[in-house]
Amino acid sequence: MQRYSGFSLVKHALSHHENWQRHWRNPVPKKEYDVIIVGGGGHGLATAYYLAKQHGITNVAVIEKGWLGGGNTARNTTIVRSNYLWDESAALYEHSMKLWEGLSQDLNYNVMFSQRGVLNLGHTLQDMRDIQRRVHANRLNGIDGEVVTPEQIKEIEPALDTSERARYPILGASWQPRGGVARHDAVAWGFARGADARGVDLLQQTEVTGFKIVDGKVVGVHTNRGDIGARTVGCVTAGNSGVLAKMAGFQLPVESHPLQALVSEPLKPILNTVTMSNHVHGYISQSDKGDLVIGAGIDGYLGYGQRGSFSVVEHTLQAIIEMFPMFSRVRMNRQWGGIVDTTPDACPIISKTPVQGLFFNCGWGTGGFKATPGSGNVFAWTLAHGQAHPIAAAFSIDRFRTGALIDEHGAAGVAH
Amino acid sequence: MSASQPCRLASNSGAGSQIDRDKPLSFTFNGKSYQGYAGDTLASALLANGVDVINRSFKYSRPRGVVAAGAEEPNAIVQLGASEAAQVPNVRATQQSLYDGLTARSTNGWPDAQRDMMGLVGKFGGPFMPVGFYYKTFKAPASMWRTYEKYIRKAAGLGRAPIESDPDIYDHLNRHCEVLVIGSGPAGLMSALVAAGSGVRVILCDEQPTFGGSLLDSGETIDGMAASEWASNAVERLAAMDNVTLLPRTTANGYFDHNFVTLHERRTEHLGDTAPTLDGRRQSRSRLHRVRTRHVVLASGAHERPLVYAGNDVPGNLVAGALSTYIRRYAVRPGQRLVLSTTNDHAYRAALDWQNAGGEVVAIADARANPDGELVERAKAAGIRIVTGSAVIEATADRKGHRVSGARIGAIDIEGFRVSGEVETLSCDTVATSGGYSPVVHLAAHTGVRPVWRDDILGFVPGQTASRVEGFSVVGAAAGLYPTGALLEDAVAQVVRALESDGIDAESVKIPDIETLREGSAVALYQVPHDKPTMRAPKQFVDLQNDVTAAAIELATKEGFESIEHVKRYTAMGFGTDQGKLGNINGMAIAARCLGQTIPQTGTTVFRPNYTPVNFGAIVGRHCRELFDPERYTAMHQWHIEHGAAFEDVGQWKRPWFYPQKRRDNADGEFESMHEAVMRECRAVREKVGVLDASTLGKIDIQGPDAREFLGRIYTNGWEKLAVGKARYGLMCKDDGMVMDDGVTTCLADNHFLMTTTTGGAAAILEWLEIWHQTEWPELEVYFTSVTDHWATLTLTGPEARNLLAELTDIDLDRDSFKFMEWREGAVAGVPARVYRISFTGELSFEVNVQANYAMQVWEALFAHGAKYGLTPYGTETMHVLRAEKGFIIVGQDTDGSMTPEDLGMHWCVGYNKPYPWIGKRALTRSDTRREDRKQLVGLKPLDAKVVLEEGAQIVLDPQQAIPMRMVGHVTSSYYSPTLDHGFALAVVKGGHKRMGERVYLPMPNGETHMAEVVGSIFYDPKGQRQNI
Amino acid sequence: MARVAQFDPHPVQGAATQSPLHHRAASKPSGDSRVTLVELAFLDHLVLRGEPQGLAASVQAVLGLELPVEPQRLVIGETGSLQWLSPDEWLLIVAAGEGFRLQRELREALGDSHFSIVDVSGGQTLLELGGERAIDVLMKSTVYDVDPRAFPIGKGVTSVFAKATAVIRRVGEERWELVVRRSFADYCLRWLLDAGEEYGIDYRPAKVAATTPRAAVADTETVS
Amino acid sequence: MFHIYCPYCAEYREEEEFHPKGQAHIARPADPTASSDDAWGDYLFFRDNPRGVHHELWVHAVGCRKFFNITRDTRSYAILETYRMGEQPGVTAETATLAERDIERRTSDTATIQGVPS
Repeated sequence: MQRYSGFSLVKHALSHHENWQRHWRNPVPKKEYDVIIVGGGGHGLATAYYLAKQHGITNVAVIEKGWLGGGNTARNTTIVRSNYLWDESAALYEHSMKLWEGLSQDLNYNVMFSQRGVLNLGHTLQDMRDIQRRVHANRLNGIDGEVVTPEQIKEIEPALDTSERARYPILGASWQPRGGVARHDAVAWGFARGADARGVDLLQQTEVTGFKIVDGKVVGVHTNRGDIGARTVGCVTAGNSGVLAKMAGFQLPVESHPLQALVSEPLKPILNTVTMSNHVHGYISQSDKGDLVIGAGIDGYLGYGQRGSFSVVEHTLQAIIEMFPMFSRVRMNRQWGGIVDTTPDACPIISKTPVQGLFFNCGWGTGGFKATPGSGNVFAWTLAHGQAHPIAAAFSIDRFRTGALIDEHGAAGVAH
Repeated sequence: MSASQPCRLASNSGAGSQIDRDKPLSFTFNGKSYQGYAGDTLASALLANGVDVINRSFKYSRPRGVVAAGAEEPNAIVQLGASEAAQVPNVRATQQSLYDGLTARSTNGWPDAQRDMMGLVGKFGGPFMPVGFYYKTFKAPASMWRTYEKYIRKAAGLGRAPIESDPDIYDHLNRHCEVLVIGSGPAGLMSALVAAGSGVRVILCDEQPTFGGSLLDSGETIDGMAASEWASNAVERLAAMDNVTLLPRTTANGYFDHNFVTLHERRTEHLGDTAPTLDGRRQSRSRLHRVRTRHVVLASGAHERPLVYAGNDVPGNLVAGALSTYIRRYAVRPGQRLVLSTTNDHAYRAALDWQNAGGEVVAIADARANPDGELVERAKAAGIRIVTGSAVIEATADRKGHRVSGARIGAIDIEGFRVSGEVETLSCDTVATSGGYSPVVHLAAHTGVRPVWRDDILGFVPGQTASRVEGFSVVGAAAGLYPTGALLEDAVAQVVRALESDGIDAESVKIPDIETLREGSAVALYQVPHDKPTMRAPKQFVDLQNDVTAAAIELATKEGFESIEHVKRYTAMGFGTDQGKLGNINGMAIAARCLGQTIPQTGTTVFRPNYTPVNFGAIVGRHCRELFDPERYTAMHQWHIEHGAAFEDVGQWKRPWFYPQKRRDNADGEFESMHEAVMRECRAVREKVGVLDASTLGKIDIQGPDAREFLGRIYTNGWEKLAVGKARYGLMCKDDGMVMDDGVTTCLADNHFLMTTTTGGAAAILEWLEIWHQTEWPELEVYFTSVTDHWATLTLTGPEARNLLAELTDIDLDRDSFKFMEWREGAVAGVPARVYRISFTGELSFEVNVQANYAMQVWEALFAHGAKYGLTPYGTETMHVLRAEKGFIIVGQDTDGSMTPEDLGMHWCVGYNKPYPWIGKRALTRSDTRREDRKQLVGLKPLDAKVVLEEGAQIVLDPQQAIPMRMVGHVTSSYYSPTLDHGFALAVVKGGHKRMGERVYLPMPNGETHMAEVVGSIFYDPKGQRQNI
Repeated sequence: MARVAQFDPHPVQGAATQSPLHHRAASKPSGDSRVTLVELAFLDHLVLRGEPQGLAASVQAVLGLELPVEPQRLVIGETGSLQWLSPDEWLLIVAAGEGFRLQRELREALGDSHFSIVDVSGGQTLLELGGERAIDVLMKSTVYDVDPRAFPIGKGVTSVFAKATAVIRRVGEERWELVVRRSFADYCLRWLLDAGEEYGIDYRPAKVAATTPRAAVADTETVS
Repeated sequence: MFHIYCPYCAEYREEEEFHPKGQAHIARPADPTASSDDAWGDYLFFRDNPRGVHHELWVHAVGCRKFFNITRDTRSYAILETYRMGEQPGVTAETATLAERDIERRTSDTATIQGVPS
């Protein structure tokens, strides 16, 4: 793998940048792999990377029906945080956070992980109780966080209206300094480049059309480029997980909904941090390019159209103007939608399935981007060992039958 | 040409249809004053004044000027506004109407765009900043990224947000029509005329101040008149019809499902920095029309596509059509000596207009070998030099790079992508190019219709419409149809067909007479080859706003970014505020060439709303500030305000939280703290009597023979034996067994109940009852009606409650005749009332319910008689303390969607033997709900009586363990009790019901660890005697 | 024993009564208002539910009004107005103090059939919006198509009103009625005044006297 | 922004008046005690999630307050029919026309869409 550095840029400038190598190959599918990962988004690529790097399993294919990182990886608002309420979720997202903290160096690819901090605002007394509960739990779980007052909030993010004027005045917030944002496309590209360099075949424009299952055990997949064999198959297909599960003959407790986001025109730096509010329902940060990146709630109906209803965008911008009245004259450039797979308890599924050798990693709902390295890391371990990574164990499909849900709804009405 | 506006054509030129020379306006750009005319855009006025450099580019900080004349402009981006509050970032000068006193600045450039120092960084740093360079560097050391990032962020961005609040307002208008025509060029006007003639409701919108679109620049004759005259006649006819709404300065920005379109009307942005008042009344600065229409007719026209060549970003490079626009509409000829490079006949109009306006056309480089259309002939006849088989391969700049100084034209081999002959340098100050037209398909793409490439017109057009966009037509240039005669005919046919599909007969419409020019076919050329390879040639820009070059695209494809989406994301092409209107197709063509593919193989382009940016305020409309969200008031709300209540937001309700009083011990009139007020209110209730405005509780009237059966199915406990005149507490679960709501339900008569719900749950519970009734048990005869707002509820509670109420009512309040959990009817303060003896405080309580219009009479009567009993109004905080002392839960505070009735210790409220398998019952026997170590509700008594545990604090059994600690629960409610004189809390603890008397620990952030004893959840009057006095 | 408890909310002696908008003052008079707004407070509002076949005859007999079975229909007669809300739900608005008597008579006429009548008078109020630009104010406020071509006189709908809900009915060429919930009334009024500002809006508070006598009903049927 | 025909109000109304309530035709087991933990879990949480024709329950929340069913294509968002409670759908995945299936080809999310820059 060609090493990237400031020095390499200078060196290549002398040859007019004509000698840069490909980020990844464009291989022809083999007949069989040890592991097939269906879905070439951030989570799937991270899974492949850690399989190769940490478990020495390199005879791996990532099968992607479109382009790498083209699903929710390309469409999210790039927020990274780990201040989840329940122990199980906190362990998973904090595992991810620790990987984020060295990711650019590990991948030799700048994913621009920027620990600008995340504020989760409270506007009602119950909001504040929930915030306190979550922050107390986070601290005892070893996750950074504190409860901050409106005065402290004003110092952290001066653009916020912390006055009493607001319809729902800000009563306080949780503050996770290690949270932040990252450059979403670069995450996919960095993992892809690292996986490719370790021998993983990244098969783009390759669509899985079915699973080859013999005696209840998966032996490969059917694709539009022919059948490909594998002993282990991991599906990491987000919004399309339900469709894949149906191909394998079972149902998942997931529903695919549109989740919308929007950006303003690029502005000179105005926001320091990430601000999220469940109560007035919106979240916002500013990208390095200068755009205000704003997230909305999900649309209530099922949808694979990668678009939602305009009213959701209206409500979101109302919330943003309630929090930041000074942005009234800032202009919205573009909106779009992703397809998120939501579960009844707002927690993911990392699990074996009724088909032996077939595993699913899905149900990340609105919060998958921040989990990318952690999700890939525990899923790689799960695929390599044929059983759940200790952190993943609580995220089995079985919980929907026993009732042992990990209900994050209370902690994350707008989870992102 | 006047000295003050050197590029403005003389008034006798006949040019300048849009400007009013009698209305000169002054404006300021980068601190310097200029003059323009009413009707100018900021861009036309700047060009008239000979201002070349309008901004600096984003990455390389290169000088940039006006390129186009409309929404597609990528370069001429300014910061608008004289005052701080009126700042508008990123305004396209080509779309901003000039007004007197307009103040604008370049968004980039230090100290300004003319003398920019950052340009040095671009000039010398540029070679080290290839596409995607930031992914390859700034990684080490990891701690430095935030520092690098700070500088990157400073350099990025365009304009700045104001830091004061917007003085203007915005609003929305919901519109419904049968035909919405987007765009008022020839196809749009014709469509509107046909639709309007049939009598249906028609809306015609156009982003320009004047309707007519390309007809305003056209030299054509329609029905014997100048095209612009034909257009104004058509508009006059439309304006006279009352079924037609004309919306100029209105851009269709988003096309959503089922023919919902958002239109942004700029009502006052051409009048000043802020919206002027009308007769002293505020009007909205801009307005969003939310349009639902049967049919959308997309007549959005096409954008001319520039060629990509070296030096194409130097001010003085424009798209050809923009020259005609500036000359004909604004009487501005932005230069002297023009070189035109074209692939088609259309662009010849620009050269002819230039020459007619007194400019010199140095040469036309035509990429075609044998151009032979009528316009070509006219140019030849006008003596213009035409160099065939050639193109401008490079524009050269003056020393500062502020203006084009010449054009290098050469013979090119398009197939071979090379310069095939001698290169000649021509001296000029303006280079105009045309690579053909891109239909404006953006809106069509918003609902998922993919554009398809057509080789015959070298552009994407909207794909075949699917059945779901029934009622969608694309007409005119937007459909890739350019000759005026043909597109008018097509528009008429399409609109007639659309109306007929609704059974509406369209009047027959005569298609206007138009001369049709013989036109030669165009040739496909996007990037012009240079005599050096792309990677080594001077920069050839594709996306001017994001400084994306042809070399960047080539490098991206070499690095393995083969999907067009990857190319766009790696290079940032198309991510600007223009969304790649000029550059995207060229970029795709270059990627296709590098990958050895065709354009359709490389990918389509998909656009997302908005077509052009819309300010947040306009999308928010009036749903901001005091109207952001409704405030719900009870009948006593004014009284609460007058008595100094602090309010708590509960859902949308404003509830009195506590009533701080002036401190008696303080002569300065200082008010009590919240703690002091709450302690006082608590004592008043426990010792005397308090009154709470409980009107916000949800109330549902339930009538029908099956009402009782229904209650038994929906509540966990039994209702079959509840007698008329009695009330009972009930718990509601979801079918997963988790508690969702609670409240008291009263039996008013055999078939008649009144259910109360939590304040926040009222609407959801009514819907919950309805969904079960309508979808699962339609056979049950029962009706539900919300009476939340109808009844005001005044809760009198405390040992003196009976004595006070007795003064005001004819109801027999005797404890033996009006028992706990019963209700009576009678008059209270002369007002018919239903009085319930139920208690949420543990004290003797009467809930007085009266029709809300009479509530204040009763409330005031209570206070008129209450002084001698020490009547004290109390708020929700005191209510919380008192109920917690009694161990009464608040759903949503002491529960979180993961608590069963059994977890709450409320087995007494579960009808295990009820015959019907009520909602939630099955889940109570699932394996997880049977676990012994579930979190269960308990009381906590802090060992230190003065400590009030923090709500949300986590509970551990071993305070010495290392982090991560094993947490066994948390505090859900915690208060100081003036009655008990110590802190106390409710909490959920794993296996808590079996931990009575155990000690638990609560580690705090400051290092302190509180200790508490697990106790029962009832702290006060455990036998419940006080409510029965 | 009674199957349903009936309750006359009005005091026998008359009592101070307050509309939900009692605290809002009239707008400053202006000569060129093109929108007018007035609260018609203290009317009696009843929600009637049941199957139309069972109700129609009794409704006709007691109220002298045809039960509108066509969706969105509003019938106005001497007794008051009766509006379709859903296939089994109607809103009856009658003069102040009349509601209880009519409810009793209806109940008597309807006998044993399954129906419900609920007094919601305290829970909502009625605003009359008029003037040549009333329609623009409505277009700012509701997503429903209020164009006279789509909304003839005698139509009424329940729809979104700003961020609340309202029953919207057209009772004259330029006369509209809005039924809003008590707790949202202040918000709705503020919204209307804001929306109407540019057209000049003339708001007059409730005209009705501040006391409402109890209707002449002998005794109330109560539970004991 | 859907335009939804309410089968009770008998006219098209704006999406803002409605709420989606999940998959239609989910019947509560008649005898829950007889259903296994697995079966009960299926009833509570496992739903169809088709990319294509879907039958869903909606309520005309700000309107007649009636629940009713919609058959809708989750790719194109085309509403194929609405029908009252207790009625069965007239359009199913099997009967959806070829034209509807054709939508998949044109609206597949594998193709290119602009996303967030940062």
